[in-house]
Amino acid sequence: MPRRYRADPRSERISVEMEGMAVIYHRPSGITHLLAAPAPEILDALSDQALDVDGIAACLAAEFEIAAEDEIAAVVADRLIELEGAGLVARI
Amino acid sequence: MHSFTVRIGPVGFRVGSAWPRPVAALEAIYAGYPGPRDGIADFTVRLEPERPWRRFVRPSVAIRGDFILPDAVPMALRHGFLAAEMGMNLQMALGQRRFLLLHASAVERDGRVLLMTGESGAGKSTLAALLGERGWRLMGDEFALVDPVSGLIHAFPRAVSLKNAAIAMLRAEASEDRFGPELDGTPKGTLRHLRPRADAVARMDEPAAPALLLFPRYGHDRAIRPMGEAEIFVRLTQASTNYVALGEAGHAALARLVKTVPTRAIDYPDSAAALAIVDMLWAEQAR
Amino acid sequence: MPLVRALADPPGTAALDGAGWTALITIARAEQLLGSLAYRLEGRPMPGAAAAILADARRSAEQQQVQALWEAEMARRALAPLGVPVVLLKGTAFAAAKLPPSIGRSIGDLDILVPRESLDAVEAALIAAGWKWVKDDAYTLHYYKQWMHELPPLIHRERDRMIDVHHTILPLTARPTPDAAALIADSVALESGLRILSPADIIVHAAVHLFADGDLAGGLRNLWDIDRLLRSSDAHAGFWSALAARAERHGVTAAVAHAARQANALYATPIPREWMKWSPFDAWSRRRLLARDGWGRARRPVTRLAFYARSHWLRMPPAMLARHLWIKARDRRG
Amino acid sequence: MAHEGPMNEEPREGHPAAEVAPTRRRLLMLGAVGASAVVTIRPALASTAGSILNCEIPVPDPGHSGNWIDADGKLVAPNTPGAYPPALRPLTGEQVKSNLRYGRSYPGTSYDQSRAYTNYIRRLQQGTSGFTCYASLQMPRG
Repeated sequence: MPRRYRADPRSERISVEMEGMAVIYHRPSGITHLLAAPAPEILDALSDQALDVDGIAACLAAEFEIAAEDEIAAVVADRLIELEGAGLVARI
Repeated sequence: MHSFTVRIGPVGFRVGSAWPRPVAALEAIYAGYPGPRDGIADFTVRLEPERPWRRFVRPSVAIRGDFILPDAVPMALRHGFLAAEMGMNLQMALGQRRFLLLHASAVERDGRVLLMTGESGAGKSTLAALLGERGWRLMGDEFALVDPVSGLIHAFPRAVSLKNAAIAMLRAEASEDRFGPELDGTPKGTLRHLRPRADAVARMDEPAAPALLLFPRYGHDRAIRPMGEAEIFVRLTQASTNYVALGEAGHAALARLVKTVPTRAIDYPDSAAALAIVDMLWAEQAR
Repeated sequence: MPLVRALADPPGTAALDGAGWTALITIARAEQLLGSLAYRLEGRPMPGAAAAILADARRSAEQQQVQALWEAEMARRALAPLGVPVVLLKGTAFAAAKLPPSIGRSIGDLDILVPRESLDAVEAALIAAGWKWVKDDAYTLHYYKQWMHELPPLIHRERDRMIDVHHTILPLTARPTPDAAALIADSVALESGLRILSPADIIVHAAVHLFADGDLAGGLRNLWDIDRLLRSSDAHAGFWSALAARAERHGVTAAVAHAARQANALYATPIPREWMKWSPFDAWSRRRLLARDGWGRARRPVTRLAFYARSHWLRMPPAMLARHLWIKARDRRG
Repeated sequence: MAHEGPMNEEPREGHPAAEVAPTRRRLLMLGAVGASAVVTIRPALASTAGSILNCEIPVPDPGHSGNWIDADGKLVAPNTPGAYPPALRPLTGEQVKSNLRYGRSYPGTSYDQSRAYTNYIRRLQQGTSGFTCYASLQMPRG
């Protein structure tokens, strides 16, 4: 069973867009993060359901209208490490 | 304990001193200021001998109070007034929770506020003091207080701390009775404090909306640059001593400021050039 | 002392003038009790300036609790794979379980209790998750590992927050030796999976922390915790005898009894008649607890020094104390 | 510094040119493996006891990088007898604290030189580079 991740519900984040980035206030931590794509999209995907890396990649592929899911998965794995370190996503 | 109380904008202070001299200096420079609202000070500062016997023997002033830096160097008694000023700054930097506190100067005209922020030496304080003598209302040379609910800037018109060359510059503009004593050999060189004009003190309870934000830089050729929102946001979080402590309210207040207030970085070779740039940008944004 | 009076008797604050309020606020800040006081006085008639300051203090305490609970959650995530019980202590425990002392309470570092045998694994997991030693010199590390009831403090490199990892609640060198296994065995799980001590052990720990370990600096806050805990437990039948039994089991009967008496004396905490056996030490420690004037200054230097010396004496046998102070002094000289 | 992130790689013409070709632009951003996509805002002035490990204090501050530091921590002209040249790299809060508490010298400096640097730092004021780091050394009381 591949490792799955989960983010807090959208209502736990206040997001303001600046220069194409999301300035996010994360309510449970009281910490502000600046997120560049595709980190905000990953958070949104994980707010609805727990997903593994491939599941996230599939979500992003649909959203960004791009096909190469393998490449996306590599990027997603990278981003998940950062998001997990920031406490914005957690393993379940 | 010799005691002094004052209200500066929305903030009441109580300063206690083991010696009479710093209190006398505070009373002189803050002549005409009101006392704390309801007689209740938001913050307490204490000027004490570092050790009991140092009250008389080579007296040195330790800055204590509600919020302290435990290892700070005590100051010479002749700089006791400066110690009081630093103590009040420290309470604001470490303890202020009602307003988003920006390390910025603020001046107002026609009900709109010009904010200038930047590191020490950028000139924000001197420029604000000069503008304060030339038709603008000085709201503060050190801290700008952003109301998280209304987004308005509240005045915090402390005595302006003038350094070195800025002293002569302002002596040409303001009458001698508004100046404090000359303090030489301080960590920042020679200092003199200037009481803001009487109208700035009388109107200190009038907040106003921010209309222009500048990041000045002294000592470079004249230049005006736009800045991206994310960069402004991050730089302001670093210019604020309490952004994180205010939580969601701080985030909302800062995001609103960044989204609504036109912002420029400006470089200037001398204050005349800076004032010209301010005039130009102010006229532009007022259109 | 105005702070103790205001906490014990909120309506009495109606008599305060401006200077009285200023002194009360300064003392409460110095004792880290401004947030607690702010909630205690919430809704009472008071001057506008006082109301504004106390409203700030409530917001500030709320934000501190968000940060403290987040730190606990991050520790939980880091330690979850180990499958060991992680027991929250002190302020974070109160906040996580929404116990009465948490209302307005300031919270500093995160304190957790784990089984002694999993200490190495916990340390490794925290370091892997971004915590690092605050001080990493050999003597400090050795001293803590050998003698203390906790790991040397760790700090998270991104969030700048400290964690103290305990394996019992008193130094190993101290004379009483609480039953650490029982503390963990009887702890209570919260929804998150983190745990808190049993109701009696929470009070035992607070009392031990105040009278058997520390030098009573900041003791008014600890005593306020104890007051809030005792009041909320007082109604349960058999609570006092259970507390007495628990204190005896951990070998800290005197400290727990002293804490209850002192809470009664300062905050009018209801305690059973048979617990009111005053000792000469009570008056002396009360002097220490109340050593703060209206400017926020610590008073009574001799009493404070005596309690500082006592705290070291309680923690270490004399020869070891001498060695410890010697090494610290040598260190200081560089 | 906290904001060495993706924002520095973006062109800054006030508004991003995202409207032109959103998909292509986003695809490019998506492909940036290795570049950081999460930047966390740190407090300018930390409020907790241990908030000192990562912050740095330049000695002296960049506005006075030519000056030397005398034994009292005052800034003096270069080559002043008894004074020390600037620190080669900024000191960390942790090093400063360890010097303040235990007298431990800074890496590669003598005891007296370390003392001079610390005296400089103890004189820092609001608005000077490094002040907020130094201010973060404050301990909670009580």
